[in-house]
Amino acid sequence: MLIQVLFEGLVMGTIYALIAMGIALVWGVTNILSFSQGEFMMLSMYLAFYFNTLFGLDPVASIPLVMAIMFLFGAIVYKTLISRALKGPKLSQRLITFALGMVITNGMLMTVGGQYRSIPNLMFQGSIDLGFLMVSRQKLVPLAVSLIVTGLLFLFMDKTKVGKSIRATAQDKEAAGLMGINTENAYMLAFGISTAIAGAAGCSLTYYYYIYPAVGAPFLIFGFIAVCLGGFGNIAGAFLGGLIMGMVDLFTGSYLSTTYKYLAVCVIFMLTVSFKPKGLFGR
Amino acid sequence: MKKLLIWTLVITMLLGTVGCAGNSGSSNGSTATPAEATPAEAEKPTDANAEITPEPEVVKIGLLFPLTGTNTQAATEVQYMAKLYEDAINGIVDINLPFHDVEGLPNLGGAKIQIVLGDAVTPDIAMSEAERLITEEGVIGIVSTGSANTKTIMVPAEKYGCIVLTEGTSQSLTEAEYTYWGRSFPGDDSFCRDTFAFMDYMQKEEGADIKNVALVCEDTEFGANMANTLRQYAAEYNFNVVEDISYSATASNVTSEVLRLKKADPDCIIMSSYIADSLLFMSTYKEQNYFPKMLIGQRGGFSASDFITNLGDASNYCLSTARWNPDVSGELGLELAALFKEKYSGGIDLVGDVLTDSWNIYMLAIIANQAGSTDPDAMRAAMSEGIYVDPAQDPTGSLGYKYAENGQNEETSAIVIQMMDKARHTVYPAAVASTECVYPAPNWDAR
Amino acid sequence: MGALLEVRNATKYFGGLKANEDISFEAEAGSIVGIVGPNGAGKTTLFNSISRTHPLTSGQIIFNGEDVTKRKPFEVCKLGMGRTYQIPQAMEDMTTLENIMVGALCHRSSVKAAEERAKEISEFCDLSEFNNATASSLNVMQKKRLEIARALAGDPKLLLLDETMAGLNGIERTNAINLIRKINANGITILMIEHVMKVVMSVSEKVVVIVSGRKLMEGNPNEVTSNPEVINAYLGGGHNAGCQ
Amino acid sequence: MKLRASYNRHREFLTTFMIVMAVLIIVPMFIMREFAMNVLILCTIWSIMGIGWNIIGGYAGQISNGHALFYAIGAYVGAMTMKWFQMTPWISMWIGVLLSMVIAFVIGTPLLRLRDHYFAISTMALVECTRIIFLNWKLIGAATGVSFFYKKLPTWYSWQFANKHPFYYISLGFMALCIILTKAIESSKFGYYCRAIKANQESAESSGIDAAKYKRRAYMISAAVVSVGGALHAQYLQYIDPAVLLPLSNSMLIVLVCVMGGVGTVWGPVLGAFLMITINEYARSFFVQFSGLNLVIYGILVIFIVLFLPKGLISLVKKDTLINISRKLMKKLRATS
Repeated sequence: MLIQVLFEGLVMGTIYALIAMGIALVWGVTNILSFSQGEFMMLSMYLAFYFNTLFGLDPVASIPLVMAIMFLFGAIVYKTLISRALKGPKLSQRLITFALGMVITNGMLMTVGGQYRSIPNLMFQGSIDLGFLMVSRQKLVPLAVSLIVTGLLFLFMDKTKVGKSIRATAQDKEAAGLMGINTENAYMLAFGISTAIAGAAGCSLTYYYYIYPAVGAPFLIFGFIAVCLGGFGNIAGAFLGGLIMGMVDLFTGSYLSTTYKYLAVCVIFMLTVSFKPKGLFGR
Repeated sequence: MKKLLIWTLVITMLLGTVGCAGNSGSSNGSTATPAEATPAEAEKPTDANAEITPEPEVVKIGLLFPLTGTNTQAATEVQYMAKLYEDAINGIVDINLPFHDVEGLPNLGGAKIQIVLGDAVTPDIAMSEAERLITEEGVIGIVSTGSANTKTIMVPAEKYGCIVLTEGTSQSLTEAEYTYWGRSFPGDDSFCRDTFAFMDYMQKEEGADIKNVALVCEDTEFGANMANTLRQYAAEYNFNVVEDISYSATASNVTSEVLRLKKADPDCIIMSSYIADSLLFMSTYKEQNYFPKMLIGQRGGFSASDFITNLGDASNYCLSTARWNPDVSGELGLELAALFKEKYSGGIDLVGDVLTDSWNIYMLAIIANQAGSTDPDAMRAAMSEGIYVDPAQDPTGSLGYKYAENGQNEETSAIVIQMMDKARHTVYPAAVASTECVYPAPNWDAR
Repeated sequence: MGALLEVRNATKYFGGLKANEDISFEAEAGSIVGIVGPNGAGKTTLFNSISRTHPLTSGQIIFNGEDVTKRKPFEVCKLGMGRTYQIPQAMEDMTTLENIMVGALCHRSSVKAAEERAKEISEFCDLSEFNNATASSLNVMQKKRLEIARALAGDPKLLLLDETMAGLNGIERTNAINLIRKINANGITILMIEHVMKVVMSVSEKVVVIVSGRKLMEGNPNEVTSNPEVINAYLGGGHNAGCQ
Repeated sequence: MKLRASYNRHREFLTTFMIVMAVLIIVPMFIMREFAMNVLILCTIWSIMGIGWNIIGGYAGQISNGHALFYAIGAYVGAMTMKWFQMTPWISMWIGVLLSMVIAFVIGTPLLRLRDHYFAISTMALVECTRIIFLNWKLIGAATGVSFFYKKLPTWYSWQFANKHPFYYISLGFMALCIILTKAIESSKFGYYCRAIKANQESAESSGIDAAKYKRRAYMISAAVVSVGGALHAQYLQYIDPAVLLPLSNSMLIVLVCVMGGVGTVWGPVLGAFLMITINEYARSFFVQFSGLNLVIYGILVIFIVLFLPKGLISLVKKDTLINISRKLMKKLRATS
């Protein structure tokens, strides 16, 4: 059972991490706490669902497409709302994302209704029984996607010029501006990328979770906690934070109490920040 | 500033004492129960109507369901059903339901039915909406669901006098001594009793060996109450509870819950879950390639239409307690279900909870009609006497409607259904059963 | 008069990096002491250690005969040590007057009295025309004066001025110098960082030269300017010992 | 003499206060629609919560996303004391206030060290913890919640009236007190210090402000006020359970009413609450058949306010408008007499 729990913890961890990284990116670059991340994920879950029902695309196959769409969507959202809000006080930046989330959720509720949906004919199904470990293909997908996306994100941030410019902007907007980096674009890119990540998260989540307009909310808070646990706007931190949460979640759930598993997550988080106010890996 | 704080305290204290004093002296009148106090009020549309025209043109019935938030599907389906009923009463569709042959409600001068919606996403909003429905819309009664919501809905309902029929199953409702509250179908208590009675029956008649049960209940109002009642009856019917899990309904995963169950390996798992989490549980069982010999859901997710539409054949062998199933009330039930699916719901099957929830609309109409007035007290009196519904015209197949002092209809009982090839079949009690219960359920790989 | 401020072997490490090492000097009550040194010599670090913005690695700060090494910033402020920042730290969305009032409230509990005092101070630092303007609307020079005003409003015994002159033109600079003289005339001891030598020389009785985290020397302006090491250090530091 | 002086100092506030209160007292006397009264009551309750949050979030600039915690504490203390000892809210409310102040003190000490987003998220996490604990705490009714619906008790004692007006005036009274409290804080040393901390913590500390202490104090006061709001709401609902009191949306709504009105202002939260709640309630009743539309509208409204009125609705109201109005009225009266 221990190995099973470890494995499942890893899976959940990577899923949390995937959501967390999106938040971390926006936070790190634009210093906005994005409450709409969960709703972006929900949107992309619906996208994946409709691609499947209309064109028979498997969620995995539709990931690039969905990511592209979500990137555009994110960029538009940034241009129309966020960039304006950035001029205002910090609080209104946070609230605008919250309100946006509200609009998206209920907009979906109005248009597609509150029915619970799932994708019937998935490409990867069933489980592989290794005796000591039961590996479910449906969970391997999020795991794989998360790892790949993380890898790509790191490469992008470290190797490419754009990524560097984003990081520079995150470090010090003024300086970056003086160095001739178009910080506005960097911000927009960062936001777009984070929504794209939400897209990937959404697609892979359809593999084991159900689709309904309010699906984003429960994942959001875990995303936040993971980011904070990891440390300020630090993507690697967010990833590790996510992993830790997944482990805590599964271990308390399986060995101590299912009732208090999220309590444990929150408590551990709060203890961490009260001793390390900038999170585990915070600068 | 400290000073000011102190002053604030002092002033409020004074206010308080004055308030109490003033009350104890003068306003014995106002200390009367809200119910009594209400007639004195100027604005009470129901009364107003009653005075002007004793038989209103149209009788409004309030429908308080969650229209936003996470559980909106049931509300949507109930609305479809309500439409069907309206048409039936107003003679647009021809199906053998009460009043289908007459225009509107005979004893109320042929008054038509009109449904007024309210959003009951959380108890506080539910209360606000109930206020609106009663005082603004002047509904003669409210149909609601969910125990937590009903508790706040009852506050204005008791205050202004307005009948509330709800399928919130919680014990706490029957214990609350409401005047205007009624429940036409079983509550937690009888659902839980029948669950174990059924398992007992399976043991005795079918020779099923069920000893160890596991309780899996979500951790809000619904689940917590079920858990308490289930434990109590488990002891009574001496089954031993090997695992007692309470989990969060908005969980991001239920893997650890399932792993625990797998470890405990009970003969029967009894689940009280909402739709999202019940689906999540099912898929997780499948992942872990684990399925108990018997799995009984306590309505909730298991009696929602989404359950089968999402799981398809994966839903086979799942049992659930229920209030109604198309096959229990013979021809009429099936006819109604068919009509609903074809004309009203756009292909969604008619499930027990939707029928019963919406049947309360019909009940209110029948009650008002029998009482011959929309006055809440008259209606309540009629409810206590017992409401007559021609069995031939009653799709719910209830034995009768006689509401006890605590509001519970005494002449109703629960059934147990089993899901097989995308349909629900009644398996208990034997009297109404349409098929045998398949036991034990095969594991996933053996299907 | 004895020493108002006494710094004993102040040493500050940031991780492995030695910002200050074993710096000791005294500031006589009522005097003006200048701290000079090339950029990155650790002047501001020393200031932060004195005003307790960050703790010392080792060494002692004796203020007004009391060891304040372990005190918190707001405590030393209450004891009568006011400071300004190299990059002005105004309370942007409050008005100028309110900024000064915050300082004044340090020793007054009544807002009204604080307001009176603040008015005087802003008069004294000729900021009164901006009293009702938000701090964010002031220019750098005005902000620097605002900082001095806020520090003064707390009736300090000792005033720490961090690069008050940097980026000021001739006239502004003379105004500033006059202001400093005026303040000192009210018996307030002043400890100022500058690397514009001329200013320091013109006002201060004692100059402490810090080069790469160590005290190179201290003495009166003439001694300092005539000291070859100092000049060398400045030139070495790529700076012009004379005045920009 | 002294009074006169202080009157002059706060002339604008006092006139505004008088006028607003006069309106809020007189107008409802002619409102006979219970639903309208219901909305008004919710407005007053939420303004109290907004005011409470405003003290820590608006003045001291520590953006807490977890004030539902104190709302819940206030509500639960009210509910439990009523259920166990049938204690009158007039008294139990103050127990709630004390309790939340104590709790605010305890959790404030570690949490207030955190800066902006960290503080926000840890307060959110805190609420989540409380929710889970309350859901499973048998003593206080766990998930079943607490319903306390007593017909027997005298109405002025139990606050369970046959009609809405008395309750409205009670909560209006508390709202008035909270407004005065805010004003007092704003124009006190404490208020200045809070704003200084919000504006620039470092320089605040270097000008003699014990930031930690003042932040904690602000947190405690705001907790107290919010718990008053909670107590009122509980008494109004007469049923509470963790699912009602402690979802994220409640914490956000508390922030929302305040920000919509205008943070760091005396009247902001009140204005915000009255507007947002009214719109929300009526939007719901109008668009109820398209489930969700009301919230979409609400959300869009918020976005617009945030974008085009970053200082909140209060920035639409000019300084001493009401004074001028009152002056005009006075003139008219003189003219007529």
